[in-house]
Amino acid sequence: MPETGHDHADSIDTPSVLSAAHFGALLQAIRNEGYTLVGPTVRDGAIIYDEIESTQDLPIGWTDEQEAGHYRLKRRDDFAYFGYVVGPQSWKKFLLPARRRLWSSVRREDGGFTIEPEPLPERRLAFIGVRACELAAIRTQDRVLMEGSFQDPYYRAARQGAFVVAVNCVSAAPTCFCASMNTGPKVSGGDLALTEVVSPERHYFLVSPQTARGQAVLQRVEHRAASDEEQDEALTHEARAVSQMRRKLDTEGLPELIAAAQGSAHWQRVAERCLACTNCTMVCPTCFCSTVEDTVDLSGQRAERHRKLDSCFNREFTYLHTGSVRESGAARYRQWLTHKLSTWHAQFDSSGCVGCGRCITWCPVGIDITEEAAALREAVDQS
Amino acid sequence: MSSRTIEVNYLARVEGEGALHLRIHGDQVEEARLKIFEPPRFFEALLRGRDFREAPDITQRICGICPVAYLMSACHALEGICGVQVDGPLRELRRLLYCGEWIQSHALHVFMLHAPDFLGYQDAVQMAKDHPELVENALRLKKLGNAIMTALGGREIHPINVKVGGFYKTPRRSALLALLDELRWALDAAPTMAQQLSAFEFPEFAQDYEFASLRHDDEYPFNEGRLVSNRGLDVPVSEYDQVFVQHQVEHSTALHTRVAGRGLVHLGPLARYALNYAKLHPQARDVAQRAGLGEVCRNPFQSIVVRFVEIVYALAEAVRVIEAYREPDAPALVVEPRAGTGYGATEAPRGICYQRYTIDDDGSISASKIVAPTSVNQAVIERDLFAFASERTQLSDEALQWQCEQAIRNYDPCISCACHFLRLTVERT
Amino acid sequence: MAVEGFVPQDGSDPMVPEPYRIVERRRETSHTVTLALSSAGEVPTRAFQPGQFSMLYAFGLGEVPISISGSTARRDRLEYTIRGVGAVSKALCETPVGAMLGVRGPFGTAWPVAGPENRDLLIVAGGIGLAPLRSVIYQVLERRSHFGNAFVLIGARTEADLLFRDEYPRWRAAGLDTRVTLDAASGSWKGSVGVVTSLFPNVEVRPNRTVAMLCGPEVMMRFAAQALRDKGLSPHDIYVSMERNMKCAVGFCGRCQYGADFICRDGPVLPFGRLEDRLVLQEV
Amino acid sequence: MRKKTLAVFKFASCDGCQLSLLDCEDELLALAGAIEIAHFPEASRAVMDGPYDLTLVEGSITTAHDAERIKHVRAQSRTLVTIGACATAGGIQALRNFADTAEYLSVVYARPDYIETLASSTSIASHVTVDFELRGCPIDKRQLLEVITSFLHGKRPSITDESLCADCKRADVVCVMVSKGMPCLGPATHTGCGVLCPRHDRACYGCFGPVTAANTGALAERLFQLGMRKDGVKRVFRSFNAGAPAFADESRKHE
Amino acid sequence: MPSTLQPALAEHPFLRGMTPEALALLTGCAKNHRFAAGEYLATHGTQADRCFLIRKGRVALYAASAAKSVIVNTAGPGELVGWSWIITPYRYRFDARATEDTLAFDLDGACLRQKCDDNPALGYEFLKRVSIELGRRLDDVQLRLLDVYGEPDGG
Repeated sequence: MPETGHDHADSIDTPSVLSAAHFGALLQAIRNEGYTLVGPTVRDGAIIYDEIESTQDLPIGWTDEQEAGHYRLKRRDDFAYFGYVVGPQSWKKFLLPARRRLWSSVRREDGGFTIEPEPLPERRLAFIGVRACELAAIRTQDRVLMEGSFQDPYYRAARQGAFVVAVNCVSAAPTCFCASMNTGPKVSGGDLALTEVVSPERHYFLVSPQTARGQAVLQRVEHRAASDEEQDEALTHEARAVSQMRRKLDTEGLPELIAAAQGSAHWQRVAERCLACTNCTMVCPTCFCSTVEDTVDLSGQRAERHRKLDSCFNREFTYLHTGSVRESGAARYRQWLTHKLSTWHAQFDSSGCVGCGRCITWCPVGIDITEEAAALREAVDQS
Repeated sequence: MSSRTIEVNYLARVEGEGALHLRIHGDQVEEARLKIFEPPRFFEALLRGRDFREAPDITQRICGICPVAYLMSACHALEGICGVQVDGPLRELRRLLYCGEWIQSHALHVFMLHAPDFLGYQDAVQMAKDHPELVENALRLKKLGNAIMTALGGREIHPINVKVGGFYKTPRRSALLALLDELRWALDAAPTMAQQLSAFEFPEFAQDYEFASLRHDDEYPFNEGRLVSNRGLDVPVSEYDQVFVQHQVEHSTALHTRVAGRGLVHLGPLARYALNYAKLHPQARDVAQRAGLGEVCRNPFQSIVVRFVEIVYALAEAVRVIEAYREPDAPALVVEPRAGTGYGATEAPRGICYQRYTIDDDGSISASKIVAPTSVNQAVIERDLFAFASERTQLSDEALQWQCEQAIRNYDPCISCACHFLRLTVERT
Repeated sequence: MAVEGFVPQDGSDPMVPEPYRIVERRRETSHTVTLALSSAGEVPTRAFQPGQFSMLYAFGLGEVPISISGSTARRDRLEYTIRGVGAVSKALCETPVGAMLGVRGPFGTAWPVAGPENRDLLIVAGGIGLAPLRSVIYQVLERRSHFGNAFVLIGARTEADLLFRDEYPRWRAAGLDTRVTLDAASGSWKGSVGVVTSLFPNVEVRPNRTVAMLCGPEVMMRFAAQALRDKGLSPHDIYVSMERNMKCAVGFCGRCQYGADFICRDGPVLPFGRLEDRLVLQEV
Repeated sequence: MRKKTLAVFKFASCDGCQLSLLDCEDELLALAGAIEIAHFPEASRAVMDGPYDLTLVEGSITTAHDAERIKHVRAQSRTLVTIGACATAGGIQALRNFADTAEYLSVVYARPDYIETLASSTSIASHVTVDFELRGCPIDKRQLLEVITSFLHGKRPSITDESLCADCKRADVVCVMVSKGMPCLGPATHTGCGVLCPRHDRACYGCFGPVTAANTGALAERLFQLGMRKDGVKRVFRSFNAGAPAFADESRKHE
Repeated sequence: MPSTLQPALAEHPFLRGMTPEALALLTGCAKNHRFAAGEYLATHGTQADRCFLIRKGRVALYAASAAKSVIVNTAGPGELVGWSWIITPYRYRFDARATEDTLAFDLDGACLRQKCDDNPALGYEFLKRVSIELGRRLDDVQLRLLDVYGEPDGG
């Protein structure tokens, strides 16, 4: 999948080394290109993505402790900039906002009405610190919102305008399973790909430009070619992420397996624990489902349409005039997992899951998609 | 002897529902009763067995108009038991929250509920047709009060951000600074608004009340102070039960109160004003003077002006608190339960809101007592009505009814708190 | 079979309706109205294929998917037969001639009307399901000689719920064997009573040359498709038109997902063979 | 066209929900222009007789008199919308449903014989047909405006029946349950408040009542895991929407 | 006369595929019957002594009350009307009435029962065919119970 609208760098040379001290300069160089920086920052006990000004806004020295249904911000014993894994938010916050006005309408005197589409985003964003799984998620959403017959113009504009600084994971959370989904932990794509190396002796970034514009930005910042030793050290760091990865989702024949498990009693067992609270879908970087709300003012003269993210866990999601199609919690969980791991393949030629583990961490009762998929596999194997 | 019967089923423009019963024989008023039929909600009973930390959330549900009074009195009573004293910026934020409540509650009453009586309108919406600026300013003022409530409490009714020991989350300084422009507008607009109010025609009806309120050494009272009156009362809040005696009357679901060994007691703006005039900010005193108020006002019909003076005080106090505000390190003090009994009294817009709690070692509430200011004022309202109607028995039923309603509204009675349901019956025999 | 509906070529937002004006309004039954709409904007009235639907927007109230029920030959108008069941559809039913509505679409797949010559047609409609099939009937009427046997089997709740009833004689006269059955009838009804499948025993189905098009409540289509399979029809020659909750109509909102299909985009017209496995499951 | 009429009636409650109407400072005058306020004692002396096109009912039924009065109100109302937790679930006063009311009376009143009250506090819908229930203790004024506006224009109100979590995520509020271990009712609670508590570093206490088909059992299990004790779990389901069946039933499991 | 009916009986869809022996047995119980539109074939509650195989026309089954009669089902050419003769207590469950001029085979119930009792193979075969009809009617009733076209105000 090519990065939208920008060619790959002519040659991917030896990676460069950017000292941590110059990271701020890199951010500034990106800003100088007219981008607004958005990246990780600490707020309300988590690392979230928001507008950042400088290195100081990064979660320096923070990391995240994650388990099913559990997340805590923890101090690291160093000053890593990207020493965490992933937080509750993903970049869809910027590409597919949770709530957006689509258009507004005013009644005309002749009884008709005019419809004014909402302007497209003018800001171009630079995403700082995109993980491999997140890059994969963005590409997954591209296929839904940008590469079918219809295109979401807002998504397209935000996406094509974005500059992506990808960062390799050098550690994995216990909830991560990107390796088994083939989406990480090593990034491929973005405009710049970074590996952060922090050790008691040094703190630097190994930088590989992925596109011409990434290359161009790097040229404006002080950097030098990486030594073999530096490259090795980065590789060691990257390998750590792989070796730490504890969870796994066995994708072998999974779409067919889930299809075969549609009648399984297991769905009901999950439903007994599932709160149908929508958290897994809301934190999922690929979930795109939405609803449309039409509003009108008191006078009846002005109307608007909004789109807001929705979830297949809501009963009203499938409401027809005869009632909800998926009334039971079991049916709603089945829909979600089936779409993610099975029917997504038929629709978009990939899994709908990138293995980021957010749905596991942010499920209030810690339901684990990898465990449930394994349980279904077992149920099907036994039947 | 002529005999007449006037009946009003619901007294309008008060919070909650109640009725007035007036029996007139010839030109003699025989009985004046403010009936409170509001169904009882048993807060004192349902608090038993609850954790003390739940009390502020529960007690504020007594009243949607003055929730801050209830949750604040609860917090103070419970902090007293646990030996916690909230000070510094957190205490200041509590004052600011109270400013918000006074502004919104007083603005609601002064302009939306009471002013239409003086100008001869059924309601503020009708009044807005002839006095648009008055109503628009009133709404703006009320919105400002609500904005303060929202900034601190999360929402204007039943705030969620207050707890025993402080707040769940303290506001950013920037969020409070954002309120300053509107506060300054309100202070600028206040003299003109006061002028409009003081130009109303007030019936001659000065009464000799025993005024009671809190009094604090340094400030116009919100959260803390001693119980004082113009007849020499001066005790700590913990002695409330000794000096104010409650008894139940047949026609009311609210309990009546008297000063021990004496008569009735009048709570609220007139009392606070009379007992704390010197503590008002200069802007508020200035407005009071321009409006022709002395340092004591005994005519309850002029309470509308006094209430506005208190709005001005709250506006000025809010500016003071906000300008001085620095974000505290922690949003609340740690409060560990310990067995004991505690007392809290704060100044609701309508007067002293008193609460007493007894909790166990594990923080479970074993007993509580809650006294709403309107229930204390209820007997005073009845006495006012008796006196007021006695001088006006010559009025037509309709005129008498409206004026009696107005006399009740002088107290901004919050019958939801006291209990509720107001119905006016005038029986003339 | 898959046809593309309206796709904005200029990259504009497919969520933005185009202005249309009501040029004709006809009451069909007590709860059903047919509206004819013509473009009131710069773009001419859009073309469609039988089976497609549009999103109709009533100012301020919202939007609902409605099948197109008119003739493809009329390029100046789009007809919609609407049953007032919710706030928006009720409002649409009550909108007068001359008023403006917002229209998005046409969207979705079409009935397989085009195809080999001399095929037999079996059109099975239940309730409001006759609406999207009327566009097929109109095309068949225009080219009657291109088809073999043609049956229109109509099921309705009561006599008063029959749609387009005054057109049946014309359909019959043109060689469409049009039959009707009711769920409930008073003693004066002379026709058939029973669900639409009860008409099947007397319909001669020639399995290898028949294409069936079914539209109605899902359970009706499931029973009817099953009965047609029993009569030897291949599940790939049986087409159904599915209904699901729709908000976007362009595959963005995910609400109408049914198995691996978005009904708005991959449907609403789908071969029964593709859905067979899902139709037996509950709450898909 | 005749303006539609609005009436507001109050039963056992704190007045906060009807105050929400007056708290629509920016819209109040426009509202009064769009709809005839025919019966709203808290705001106006002028009272028109019914029938009313839209009636808002605040408060719960706690007396025999009110149980009759609500029937009369229903008969006078073309559309009846209940506003707030008291009207939709019995309110905080529904705690009496779990206790001995006579004993409650004796705690508060020296002469309980003066007081007439029922042993239970019940929702309006358990007495008469209700056309729409607006949740919250108190209701959210934006939602109230949406209900009134929708009524005026024949629209279905855009008020979704989903958990608080959905709105927390949309608002970028970090989950207090997962990130801080706070025992939160959000996953089982109807959204609509504007995710106030989690925004203020506080766990949701359920003032909007249960979302339809709330899995309260699984949530209770989690609350235990987060360190809540039996009594705490009982109490958290037994507050301002204690009378809502989902919460009432769950609370009974922890008695 | 019966022997002349046998070829026509053999053509009737309900009996199609039956052995000549079985048909010969049935033919002994059968006769042709014409009903004018409006004429009753059977009356609710009366002794179910006949069944009908419709050849032409249409028959409606009515559930009647004093106030109104409702058609619960109709049967056309090729279909069977009446199975009460084979199920105790052999009483008609509905009114059956021709809605148009109808031609049917009229089979004597008592005669059929006797033949079926005497010849279990015939009886089993006949019962299977009646059961298919019963199953179809049950499907029909079940579907209509769902009221699949929905209340227009139901939304």
